[in-house]
Amino acid sequence: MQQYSGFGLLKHSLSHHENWQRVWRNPTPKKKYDVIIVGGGGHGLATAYYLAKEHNITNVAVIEKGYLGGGNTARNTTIVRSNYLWDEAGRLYEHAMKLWEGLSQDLNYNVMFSQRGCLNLGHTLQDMRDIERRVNANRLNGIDGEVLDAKQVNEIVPILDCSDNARYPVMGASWQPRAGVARHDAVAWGFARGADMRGVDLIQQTEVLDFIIEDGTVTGVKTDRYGDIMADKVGCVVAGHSGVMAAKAGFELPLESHPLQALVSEPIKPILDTVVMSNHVHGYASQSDKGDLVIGAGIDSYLGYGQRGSYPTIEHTVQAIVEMFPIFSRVRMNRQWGGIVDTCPDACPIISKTPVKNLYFNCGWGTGGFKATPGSGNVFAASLAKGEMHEIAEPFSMFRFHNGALIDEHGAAGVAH
Amino acid sequence: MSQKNRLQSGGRIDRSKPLTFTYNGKQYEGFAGDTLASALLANGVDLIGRSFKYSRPRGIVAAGAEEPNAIMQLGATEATQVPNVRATQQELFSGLVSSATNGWPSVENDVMGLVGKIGGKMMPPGFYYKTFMYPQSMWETYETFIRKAAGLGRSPKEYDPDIYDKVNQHADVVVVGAGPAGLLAAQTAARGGARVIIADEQNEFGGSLLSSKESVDGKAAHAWVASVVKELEANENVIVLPRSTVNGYHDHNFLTIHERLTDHIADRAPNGQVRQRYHRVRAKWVVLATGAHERPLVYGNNDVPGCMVANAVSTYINRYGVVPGNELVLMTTNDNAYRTAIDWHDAGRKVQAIVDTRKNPTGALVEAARERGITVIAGSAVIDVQGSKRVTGVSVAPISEDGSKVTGSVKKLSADTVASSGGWSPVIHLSCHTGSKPVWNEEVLGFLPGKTVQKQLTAGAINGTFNTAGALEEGKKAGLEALEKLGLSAVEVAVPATTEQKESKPMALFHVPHTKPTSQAPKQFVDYQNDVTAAGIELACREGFESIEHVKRYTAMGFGTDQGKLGNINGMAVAAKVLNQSIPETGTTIFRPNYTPITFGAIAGRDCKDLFDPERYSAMHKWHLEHGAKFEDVGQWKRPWYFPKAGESMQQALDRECLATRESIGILDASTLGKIDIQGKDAREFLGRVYSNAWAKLPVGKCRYGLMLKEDGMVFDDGVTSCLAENHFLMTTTSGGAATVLNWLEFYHQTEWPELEVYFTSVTDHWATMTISGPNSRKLLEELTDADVSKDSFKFMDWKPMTVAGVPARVFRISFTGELSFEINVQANYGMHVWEKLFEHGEKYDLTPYGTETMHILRAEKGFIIAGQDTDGSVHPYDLGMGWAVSMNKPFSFIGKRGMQREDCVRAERKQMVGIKTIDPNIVLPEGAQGVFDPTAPIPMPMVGHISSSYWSACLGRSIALGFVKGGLDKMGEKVYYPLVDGRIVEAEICSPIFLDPKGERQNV
Amino acid sequence: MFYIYCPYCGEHREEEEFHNHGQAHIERPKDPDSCTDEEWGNYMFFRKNPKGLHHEIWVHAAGCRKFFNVTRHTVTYEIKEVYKMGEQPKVVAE
Amino acid sequence: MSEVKQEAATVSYMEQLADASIQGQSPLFHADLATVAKSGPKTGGVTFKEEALMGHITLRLNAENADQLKAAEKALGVALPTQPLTSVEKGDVSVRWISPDEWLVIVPGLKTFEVESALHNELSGHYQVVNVSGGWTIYKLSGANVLDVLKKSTIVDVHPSVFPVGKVVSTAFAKSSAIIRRSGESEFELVVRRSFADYLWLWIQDASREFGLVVEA
Repeated sequence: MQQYSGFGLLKHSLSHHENWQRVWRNPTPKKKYDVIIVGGGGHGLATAYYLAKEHNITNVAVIEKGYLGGGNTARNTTIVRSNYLWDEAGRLYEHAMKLWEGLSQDLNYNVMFSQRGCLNLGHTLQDMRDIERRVNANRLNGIDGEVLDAKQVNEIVPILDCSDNARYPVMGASWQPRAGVARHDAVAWGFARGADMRGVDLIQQTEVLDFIIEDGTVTGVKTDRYGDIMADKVGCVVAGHSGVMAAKAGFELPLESHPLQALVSEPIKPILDTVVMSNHVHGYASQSDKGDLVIGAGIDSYLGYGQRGSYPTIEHTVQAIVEMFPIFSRVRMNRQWGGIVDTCPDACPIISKTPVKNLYFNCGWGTGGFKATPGSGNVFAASLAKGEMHEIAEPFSMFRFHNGALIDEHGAAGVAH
Repeated sequence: MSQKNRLQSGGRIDRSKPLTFTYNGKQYEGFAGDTLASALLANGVDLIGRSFKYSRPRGIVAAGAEEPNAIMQLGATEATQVPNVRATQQELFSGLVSSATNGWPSVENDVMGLVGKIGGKMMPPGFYYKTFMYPQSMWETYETFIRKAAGLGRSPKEYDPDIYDKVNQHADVVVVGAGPAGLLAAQTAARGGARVIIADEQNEFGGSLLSSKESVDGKAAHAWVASVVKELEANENVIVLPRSTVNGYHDHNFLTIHERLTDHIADRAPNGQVRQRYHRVRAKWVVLATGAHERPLVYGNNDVPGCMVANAVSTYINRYGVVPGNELVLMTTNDNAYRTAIDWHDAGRKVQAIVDTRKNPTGALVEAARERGITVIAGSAVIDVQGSKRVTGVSVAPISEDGSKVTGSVKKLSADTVASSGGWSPVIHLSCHTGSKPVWNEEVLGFLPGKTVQKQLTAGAINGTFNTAGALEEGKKAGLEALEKLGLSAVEVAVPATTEQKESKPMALFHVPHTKPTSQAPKQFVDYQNDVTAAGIELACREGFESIEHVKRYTAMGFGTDQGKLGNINGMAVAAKVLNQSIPETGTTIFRPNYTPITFGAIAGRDCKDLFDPERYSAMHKWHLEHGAKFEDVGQWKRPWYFPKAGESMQQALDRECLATRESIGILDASTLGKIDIQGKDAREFLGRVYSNAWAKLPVGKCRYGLMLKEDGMVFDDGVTSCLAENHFLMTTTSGGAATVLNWLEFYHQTEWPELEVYFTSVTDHWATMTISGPNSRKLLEELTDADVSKDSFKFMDWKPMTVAGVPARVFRISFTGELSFEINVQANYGMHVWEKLFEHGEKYDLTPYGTETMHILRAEKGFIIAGQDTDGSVHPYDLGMGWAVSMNKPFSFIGKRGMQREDCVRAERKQMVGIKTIDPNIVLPEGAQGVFDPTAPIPMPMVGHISSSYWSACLGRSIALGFVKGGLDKMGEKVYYPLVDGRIVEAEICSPIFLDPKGERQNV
Repeated sequence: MFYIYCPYCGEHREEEEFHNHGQAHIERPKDPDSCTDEEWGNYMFFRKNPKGLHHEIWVHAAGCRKFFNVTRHTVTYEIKEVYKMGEQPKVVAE
Repeated sequence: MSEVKQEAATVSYMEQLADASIQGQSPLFHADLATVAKSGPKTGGVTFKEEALMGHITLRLNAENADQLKAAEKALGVALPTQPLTSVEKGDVSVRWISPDEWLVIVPGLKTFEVESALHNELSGHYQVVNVSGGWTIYKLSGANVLDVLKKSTIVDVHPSVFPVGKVVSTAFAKSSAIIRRSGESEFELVVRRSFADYLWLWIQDASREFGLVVEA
């Protein structure tokens, strides 16, 4: 096994980098696995990694129809935070945050997790009530957080327009110092490498066409390249395509897949050192280590698998960015793109058993998927390994949409009186 | 300084208009018609930047949108700084101030360059991922250094003084690109009567013809262009947009065009003009005539200044009258690029040799070169170049016929310029934007637009038709096809004659072999801006990054501001070679908008600053302004928040407003409440279905409060609805919820219950609503009306039509404060009149205006909820202790009934709304504080519910709060604790949410 | 940005005038009170979410305020047909 | 006609105008257009005028019910335009098609109650008549550059080939909305909501700036 280090780089540079080993193999699948993970994105790869590492289950295949980490992992704005309101969600995302904090070392792969802090701005009295409520809940749940006033916000981000002239002046913010960003592709690659090292087969460019289900129990999957591959358990982690896969297994999910767009500016010299998010004005921005302003746009209202959304969504976002950061008016937008997010009615994920025995789904992350990657994989792996849902995953059953135990993370709607 | 590379004549520059500009603090001169790049080259400036990762000296490579290196900082003042301007696309103007974006202390003497030289070896692709991990605590320090190297140009630090604009366009045909194909397409479509928009990113129309020596229609190419442009401009159905980049092609034939109106005049738009305009265009048909970009070849040290794309060299000579060097070596895989050597030679400078990678080049252009005495070295390639800040010589070696290896000895030639051509890549970016997958064409040696669902036509080089005659022909064809699809009749357009030589077959070569293996050869750059080399791509593939998307992401190829216009195909070719597969097997390149970067300001347009979002005003807004109101944003409304008097703090103002209302009389502008006029014989039935309570028996003249639920049983809005007549109701909603509620009613009516005879019309804006509240409110009203408003004839929850201050009004005796209250509604045009009359007469009662904050306090004292503040989409009426507002035995299963009976909604220990009294009456809990039963429990400490409303009650002389507590309704009198952010733990008692006048006697007087 | 034909206004209008209301043809159960939690949950939340043809409701919010149905391909975003409330689609997935 | 009376009793409506001594304030009253008109430029590419204090009545009925159409025509003196996106104008009454079952009737302010009453008196069955005069105002835009201003503000195609005189569309206008009617070759009427009136006035001033804005009082 090839360990990565600065010394290794030096050594390899002497041999013109000709002797680096493959990061992962390109195996032909076996006939049968203990566990098949459908979907080789961040969450699927993390699941495989933790199955191998923490549960010693290495007879595992990850089947990916495209390339590893090519879905939403490749398309998000890389924000990592855990300041969610409800106990259940806070626990899940904080579990992820703790894993993020040692992830580069654990994986021996630098995922460039940068804890530069995240501001969630408040522009109305109700925003501030919600912020206070969330931060209080976070602190009692052991999640770091502070409530800042406008002046404190401006000290952290001097380029933010915190004046009274703004249409919706900044009244304050919640501040999670441990939040930040990570190098999204590296997360997928790091988990993939870690899983592969431990014997997991990563099967790329192979589409799962259907599940093999006998007497209500899943026994394997049908693939386009390798035919039937059998498994004791199947975990489906396909984000935007979860609804499509569920239909193959014969059930519906409380999901809709929508386009979620993002954009980046041209690279500019470092000027924004933290993550700034505003739900009210609808702008989310951070600056990458390369210098791009990374900006998240809103979810389009319609169902869409096209990895592109409507232009007005981008316009509104850019208006918000110029409103928040008037100095960026002359900076230029380089590129925009879209992902497919599977959104749940309560803006929380589904990590769940399904009506089909031994078939598990991990989906519905909406806009919150990337930040949860290690935590999601970790609890999903534990659930698959034991056949019982991990206690952190338990509340996220799909059946909560029957009994009513929703975990509504939309937050309070705008004040109405 | 003289323009040493400027020709005495020729080109499209105006030598009578010299312009001075500065680059890196030094003054230079150019001419009108120059780009910043051509002017720099004219002045012999070789070095225009340092590369991102290795800090290698870089020069200008191309002449258009594909330029990766010449990325400048522009701007004479702080506020007008523009980062990352592509010098090849920036027109020169007098006083232009530019500088290189990288290099410290200067681009000439860059310290990082040394680091790049030494450290470069240790920085293969992905090196970040392999290091800086240990110890964990050091990452932040490492990152600080990594971050220092980030970025190209810098953002201005002051606000933009310019304005931007947006315009919506509709066209029958949008033609993208005004080269030969585009011009003929536009001409044809326009003659056929179509509404046409033709846009081109350059300052002049003509595309390739602008630097062409061909004749078209028997005249100089540019003269033919001018005649077509004139015809188009004269046609009122045609919009001609130069300096306008079609940067995005979106669904259903929607395009965005970025027009630069003043960027070529000054760095600040003169006289308040619009700097840039954004066109949002809906096209019936789109003709993509976007041309092609020449591909440079990938060879050793191909980034040394002086290495250029062949066609760019010709463009500088023919269009700008600039020869960017003295001794040229041209390397080509095709005939086309021979023109560059010929142009160079004809400009009077020396062509050392044409190095043709093909064994036996033949053809008219080859002959033309040979006739000029230019040496053609066939079957060979430039495998690397010498020099650091400028090319000093090249190494030429014979290569195998398939281009895979060097087959003979290396010969050195002296040269200061290397032009290379590996063929042309069609500009298919826009076609890709809509999700269409490009298709590799072996003959074109490039990707062509793939299948599309858009109404899209293509013409010219985008189809791999690289000659002018072909482009013109296809342009006409596209124009005719568009006319046919539009149902317009065809027109006769003659395709002008051209003078062109036939070309022989090009060779498929992308990556030039070297005597050493790629990993050991001098760096062969594929993507200049991100320092991606052929060796880097090979390494990525070797490590298992085999998908082209992996290669791109691992090496950052194509992620620069040029988005891989020059490099992507070469990179794919390198990957394909390593992986031993074809280019199409390796993958396609998917381009996303924007084609070239767009100013944020232009995308925002006028929807910023004052116009970012509408401010909605009531009819009395001016009064509020004049009386010093502080405003609260409620949705888009500006509502008075409170009315401080001089020297008053907010709390003092609130105390005064509250006491005045409870003791005498206060007045609230309630106009923002949503109001819906509902008529129809089934109105009553409809109300019964959308509200949780009963409406069947509400008599005419009465009002009733209602809760509106979603199907899941959770409260989403509330308000009072009044029965105006048997089939006529007036519904009020929350201010923020008005639109949502109307939409909700229409949705259920139109999609579920169309059989119900009921109509809804919003009257929110029609009525001005003012609420007078307090013990003296009846007296005040009596002064202004003849109607009998006495206790017995105008009861609580009655409404009456009457005249108030001479204005016909509907007055509702409803109360949100718990006091005797009257809600006066008048046609909004009279709002100000009645408001002012009330103050005239109310002075003796000390009539006090109050805003939303006092309204909140007064209602909280009464335990009334605010939907959206005390509800969050997760509480049903029983959670709120408002079971009285639910009628479970209505015949129709109203919206929300089934939902609130689900398992989780009926369990014990749900969080329920109660009153909260702090033990210390002086402590006002923060709204959002979280309650716990055991404040000594370890973290995570179990929480039992939050405070949703909390105020200082001047009337009660203590703090009050509404909040949620698990099982709270059964825990009256029990303790709950609030550990606050500041470390305090506030002890409180659970109580009834009604703090004042529990029997409701004050409103019933 | 979509260009949507409003069957009531009789012309194409820009997406900015419309709002999407999700999957069409979900009928509110006739007798909610006799639904199980599962049936009620399915009605409220569970959706087909197809990759391909989707029948969905749009409302011409800034125009005539009428709701109508659209059959749209969720990958290409092509609108195959537009039909009024109460009508059935002609274009259906095979 | 006892049936008609019975129907009328099921809804409540009233004269909402005060006597003439009390001057109503239109939504743009605060902008003091008279002064702006006096001091501002007299020539320019765009002319703006607020048609203030008109009577606006929303009428809802079933366009397939011939009796209702006839009744409405009788009350209004002009037949309702039943073709989508059209309007009619006769004397001082104009009617805009809003939706298949909705029209906006505009009359002189003083006539509002009279017309409202006439509609109630004539109509029977399921219909709705609502006086919405306080909630709307009318902006008249005209001049050589009126199309340029509209193109900045609205996403509908205003080209004469698809937007002839008399056409009406309800649509988004800047970040608000408007009912746009082409009232002449280079003249448009925007019916806008009161609470957005100030914003739209700001918007129009801004959008017209480059062409020169003439304000008429």
